[in-house]
Amino acid sequence: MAEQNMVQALNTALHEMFEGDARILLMGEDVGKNGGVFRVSEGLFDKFGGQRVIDTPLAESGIIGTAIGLAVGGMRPIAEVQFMGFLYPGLDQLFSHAGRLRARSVGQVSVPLLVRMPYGGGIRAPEQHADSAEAYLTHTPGLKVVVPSTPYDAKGLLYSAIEDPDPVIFLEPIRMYRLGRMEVPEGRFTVPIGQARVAKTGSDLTLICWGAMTHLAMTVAEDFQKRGIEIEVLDLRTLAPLDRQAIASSVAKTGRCVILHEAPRTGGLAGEITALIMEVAFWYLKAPVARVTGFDVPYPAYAWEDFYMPNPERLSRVITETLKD
Amino acid sequence: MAEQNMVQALNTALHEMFEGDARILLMGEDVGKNGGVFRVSEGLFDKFGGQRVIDTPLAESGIIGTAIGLAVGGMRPIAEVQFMGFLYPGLDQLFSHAGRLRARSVGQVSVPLLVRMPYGGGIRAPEQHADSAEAYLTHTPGLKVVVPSTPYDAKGLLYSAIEDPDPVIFLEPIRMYRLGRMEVPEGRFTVPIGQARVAKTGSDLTLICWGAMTHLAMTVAEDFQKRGIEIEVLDLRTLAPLDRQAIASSVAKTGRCVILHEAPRTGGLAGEITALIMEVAFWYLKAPVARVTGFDVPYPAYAWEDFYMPNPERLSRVITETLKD
Amino acid sequence: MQAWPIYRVMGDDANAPNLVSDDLALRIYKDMVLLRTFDEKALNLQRQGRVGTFPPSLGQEATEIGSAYALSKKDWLVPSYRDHGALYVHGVPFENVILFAMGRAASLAGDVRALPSSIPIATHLPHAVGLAMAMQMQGEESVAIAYFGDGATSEGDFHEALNFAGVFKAPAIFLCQNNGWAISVPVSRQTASPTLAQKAVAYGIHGVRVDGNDALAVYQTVKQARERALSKEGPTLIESLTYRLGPHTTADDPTRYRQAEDLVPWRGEHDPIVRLGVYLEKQGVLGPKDLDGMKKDAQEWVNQAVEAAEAMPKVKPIEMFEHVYAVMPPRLVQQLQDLEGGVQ
Amino acid sequence: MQAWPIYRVMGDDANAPNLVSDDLALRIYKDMVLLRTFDEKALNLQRQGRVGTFPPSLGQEATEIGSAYALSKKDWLVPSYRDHGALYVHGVPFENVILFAMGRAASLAGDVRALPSSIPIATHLPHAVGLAMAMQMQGEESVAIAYFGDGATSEGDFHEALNFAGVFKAPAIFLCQNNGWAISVPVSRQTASPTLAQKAVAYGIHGVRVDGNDALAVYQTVKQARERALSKEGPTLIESLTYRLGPHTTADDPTRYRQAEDLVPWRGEHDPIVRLGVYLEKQGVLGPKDLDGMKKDAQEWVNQAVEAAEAMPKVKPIEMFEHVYAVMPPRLVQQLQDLEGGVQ
Ligand SMILES: Cc1ncc(C[n+]2csc(CCOP(=O)(O)OP(=O)(O)O)c2C)c(N)n1
Ligand SMILES: Cc1ncc(C[n+]2csc(CCOP(=O)(O)OP(=O)(O)O)c2C)c(N)n1
Ligand SMILES: [Mg+2]
Ligand SMILES: [Mg+2]
Repeated sequence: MAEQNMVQALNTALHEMFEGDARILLMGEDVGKNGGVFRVSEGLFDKFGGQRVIDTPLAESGIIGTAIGLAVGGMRPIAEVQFMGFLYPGLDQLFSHAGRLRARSVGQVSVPLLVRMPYGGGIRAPEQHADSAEAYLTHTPGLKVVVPSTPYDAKGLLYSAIEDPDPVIFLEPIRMYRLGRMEVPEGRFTVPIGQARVAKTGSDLTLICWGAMTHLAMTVAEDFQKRGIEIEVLDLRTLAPLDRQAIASSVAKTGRCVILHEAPRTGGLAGEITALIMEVAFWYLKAPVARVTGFDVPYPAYAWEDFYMPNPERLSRVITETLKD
Repeated sequence: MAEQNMVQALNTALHEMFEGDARILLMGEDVGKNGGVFRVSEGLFDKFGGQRVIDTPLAESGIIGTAIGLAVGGMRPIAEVQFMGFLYPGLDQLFSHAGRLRARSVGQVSVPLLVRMPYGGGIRAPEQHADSAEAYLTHTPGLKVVVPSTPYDAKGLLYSAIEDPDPVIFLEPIRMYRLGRMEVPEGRFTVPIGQARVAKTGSDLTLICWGAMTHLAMTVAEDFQKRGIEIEVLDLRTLAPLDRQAIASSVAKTGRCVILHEAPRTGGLAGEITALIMEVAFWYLKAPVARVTGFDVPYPAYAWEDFYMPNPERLSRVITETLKD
Repeated sequence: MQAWPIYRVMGDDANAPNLVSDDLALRIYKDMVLLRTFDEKALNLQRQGRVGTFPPSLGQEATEIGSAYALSKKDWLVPSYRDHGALYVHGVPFENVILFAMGRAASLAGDVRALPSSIPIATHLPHAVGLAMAMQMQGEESVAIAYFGDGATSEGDFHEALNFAGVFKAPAIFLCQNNGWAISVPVSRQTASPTLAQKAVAYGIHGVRVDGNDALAVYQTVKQARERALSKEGPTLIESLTYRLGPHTTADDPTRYRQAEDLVPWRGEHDPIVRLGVYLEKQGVLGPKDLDGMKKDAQEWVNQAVEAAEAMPKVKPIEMFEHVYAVMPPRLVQQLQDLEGGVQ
Repeated sequence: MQAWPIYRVMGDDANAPNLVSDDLALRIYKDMVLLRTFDEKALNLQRQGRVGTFPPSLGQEATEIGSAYALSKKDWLVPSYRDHGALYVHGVPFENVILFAMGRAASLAGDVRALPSSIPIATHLPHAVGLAMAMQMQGEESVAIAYFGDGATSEGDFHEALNFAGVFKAPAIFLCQNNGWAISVPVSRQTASPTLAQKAVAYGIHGVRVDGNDALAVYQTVKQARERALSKEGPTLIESLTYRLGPHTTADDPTRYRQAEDLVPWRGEHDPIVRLGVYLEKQGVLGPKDLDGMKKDAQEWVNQAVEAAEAMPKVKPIEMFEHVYAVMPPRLVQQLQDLEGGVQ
């Protein structure tokens, strides 16, 4: 078993999948010869050719819309959007079609579509290259949304996603692409869609996170650990459908909860999770559920990035307050 | 003072505004000769001509994008989107540009843009004509979002919106267009953006709603009234920015809260409001905040509409449960 | 500038029979009559409150039926909301169309290779490109055809789809029904280009104009486009020149934006059913009373479809939940309970 | 098919001086040298970690500078991320461009009529249409010009913008810099249409091709498009044929997808600075040593801009909040406090 970072784990998974299923193809901007701007598709073009690793014209609605047609027509397309901030011109295809075709056809049409994209901040990218727009997707019926935070989960979730009969949006935290390596098994294995992961057990407070924020959550949780405070870190891994059970049982146990995300606060997924906790664990709460998030501003130019992104200091402060009550 | 329904109030407001400010123009699909598919712009074309009441080609991104340019260039464009479900091809213009241009230009560029559209269900419209997609917008920094539920508020908010220096999305609940008339003053008056309205005072439970749901909320609240239960109905009117103060003080008073919306439950605005209540009124809560909403399914074909839409029975049941604890 | 002539068959009596057999022409004619009958019935039902908003294809029967006859059942049909005529020919029962208008089912195409009718304009065109590519990749002798209107040519998805189709030489047909109007907006206001067919130039693909009220010309044009596509010559954009005789939908009042006299020629000698009827009479295969018989048959058939649709059992809440995902996730199970009055 | 010839000025020595005065040509040349110097400096700074990701316009100086010289200061410039050259000529100080690359400010155009550089491809084209219409409505003698690349022509917004411009006869100029590449994708893969200029046919608007490495031809073409626009003849799509000499941005490694030898002619006799230099020498207005002097001046100037930018005070949290809305709403005031360590 090899130690891999997330890019390597994804790349290996793609190579294996392409070997195993001739219906699978990858399409997007610069995914072919260039291997993708983050090199996730490195080597695929040389090995499987331009019929299966397709450099498309520069048009997100065209990419996703064509992929929908390919999926309905019997292929297993993986559509890559170059950055999440450039998904917006293609959102209509997800909102109006990918998420609705099964329901509108009374179950007759399946759209086994996988849409991959890098998302989130933290690498001093140019403007509009660091959006964390998952809440637009998790509010959309008919879609599934997954976010790995480790190389292992990245590979396992990618296998689940490609095998899923419904459209899955696969968000890849840019900050985690090359941050940290771990052992990732060769060959097929799956991480089920819809199951959160307890990244660290604890009994004093539940810290809910996903993507690159899991890294921050673990750092801060270990810090509190040193001071004898046991924080349970719940890495959601799937944002739609949420793992209601995992959230309920952790918060019922700890009675305290902080939710952490990069996206702007208002309307971010923390709100939904808070409402869910209201429904399933209100009577266990010893303190209000709190959130640490990006701010309600457009993701700023990178000189302000450190101000925008949740950091250990902000997170620790809110955890400390939540522990007080 | 005349009794008007919402269409008439909006139409009168537009006529008055066009008289008063030569920079104002209306653009969209079928807004000219046809007067808009709901007749909101009736008579404007004949009176002010095709230079100010502009039938555009059928392209939502083009409509909003062109309107952004017009706004920056010194005009006061009102862009109409024919139904909210057809906003999606134009969302990118709101997400990437309308909401960001001021911030990206360090305050040098203003986008005084008003985007109007009918939204929501309840009139047996064809598929995809009844979406209630406000949560996509309220999560987007830089936008303001308003929703009148009465003819008076419709006119007053439209005046505020057209005078606002920032992009305002103006959602018109289709179901309310011709449901109910009331006295609406002639001439300019404003309903401030950012202020909720207490549609009915009460001390037992706060019922938060907007748009056509206000109508349902009032019916049910009056019903409870007869049984001696005082429900406070808070019609938000502005969804972004939320009236934090009004929500906080009502929930602090009643200790119980139900949130009502048409949009799908998961990721709908009720989640955000719940999180806000956590922040501002947790210690006052006598029961978990509950929500009555549309379901996590694509808005169905109209034979199922009555199942989808919140109804008095569902709402009453949840209110009763919330009052129990 | 390139010229963009309008292709016609029926103007040229000598030519037509060589292209389309009398038998086929007669079948096309019958289905055109059936479609007209169906639309008129649906308009009536709508007035009676028995169906919801309905978009008739009155005046567009030649394009609807003629085009669909040129397809193989293995082709993918990617329709817009006004294309129940083409869907019917492709195999979708009229009963399902009635159900659709009753707000009963988004689309019940059954085994027929057809997508649910797209409501958002032009957004289905990329699906046709993907389907066409999928057919080619799997070595099938099939094409994909998208139906859409003149208004649809303004949407970004029209552009992206045709450009993709050009780059990938997808075996796709883009059938634009230029019926003169996008609700109240005339095509002259939709674009400054004098024809819609010339938009093909932007994508380096084949573009043609056809008389859309000449069923045989439409049939022939789609057939040729299909052959081009299958012989790897790439996609075709067809501008089919027709006219919307009725309202946009039953919710529309066309007197607000067009004159009654505009319709006169289209209801008369330009009417696609009149034109094909005259031709078939000249060919000697249609007698003066045949049309009456056809109309009667059509009416009966349509009535049966309506009865069948109205006899369907009542809709049930679960139907709203069970096809959102292949497997109903726990939260939808719970929401169904919630709706049915169980715990929330 | 219509022919789409490439317009050139400098190939035809007899013609050029009549079109562009030596004085103007010399000023254009100087600014091209300055732009090249700036880009090389910025690439260096990026390697040293002093600026972030940077998109150089190496090789595109003739189009950047030549086009902007044809504008009036009253025109609206709607740029993409690679257009600091044109922005500079239009009045934006280089210092601001450096700040941009330092992640310091999205756009500081000051009083200059320019929008912030659009990062999402092609999505700024409709803004140019709206600005052009606004100018016309207000009776200003101004046009709006959008800058974008070959890749941008594939996006739906390109289509919608050009179609709107055609229908409304907006005084807009669409300047497409066909530099051969959209990151790694060659233009031949971007569209099946042999030229980009012919896409104008789809909108019934004027389309032209120009040698984008011939600064005088670019100047002349934009000037004519501007005159057309102002005399209400409608918008123009200009395809300016140039070549991206450098990487897409400093984050890109072009050796993955193109051969070093592809660049040879473009770095040599096709280089826009070389070409205008040869011309000016022939005209007798540029001596053999003048270029060295210009380069030295340019370097000094650029260094000063960099120093000024680096001497700016540190960024402050409030700057992230204060320009989201005209008036900072309570929740942003509160979030600022939260960031600064106050209560949440
Ligand atoms: C994206 C989108 N925008 C707007 C609408 C509303 N709408 C429905 S039909 C129509 C006009 C369509 O005209 P055309 O494409 O010519 O087709 P036709 O109705 O004439 O067959 C409009 C504007 C829609 N359905 N989808
Ligand atoms: C909507 C959108 N999709 C994708 C990208 C990522 N991206 C940035 S530049 C680029 C290529 C642009 O090529 P072209 O339009 O030819 O301009 P050039 O860079 O050559 O000047 C891509 C795909 C983006 N910025 N915006
Ligand atoms: Mg039409
Ligand atoms: Mg390029």
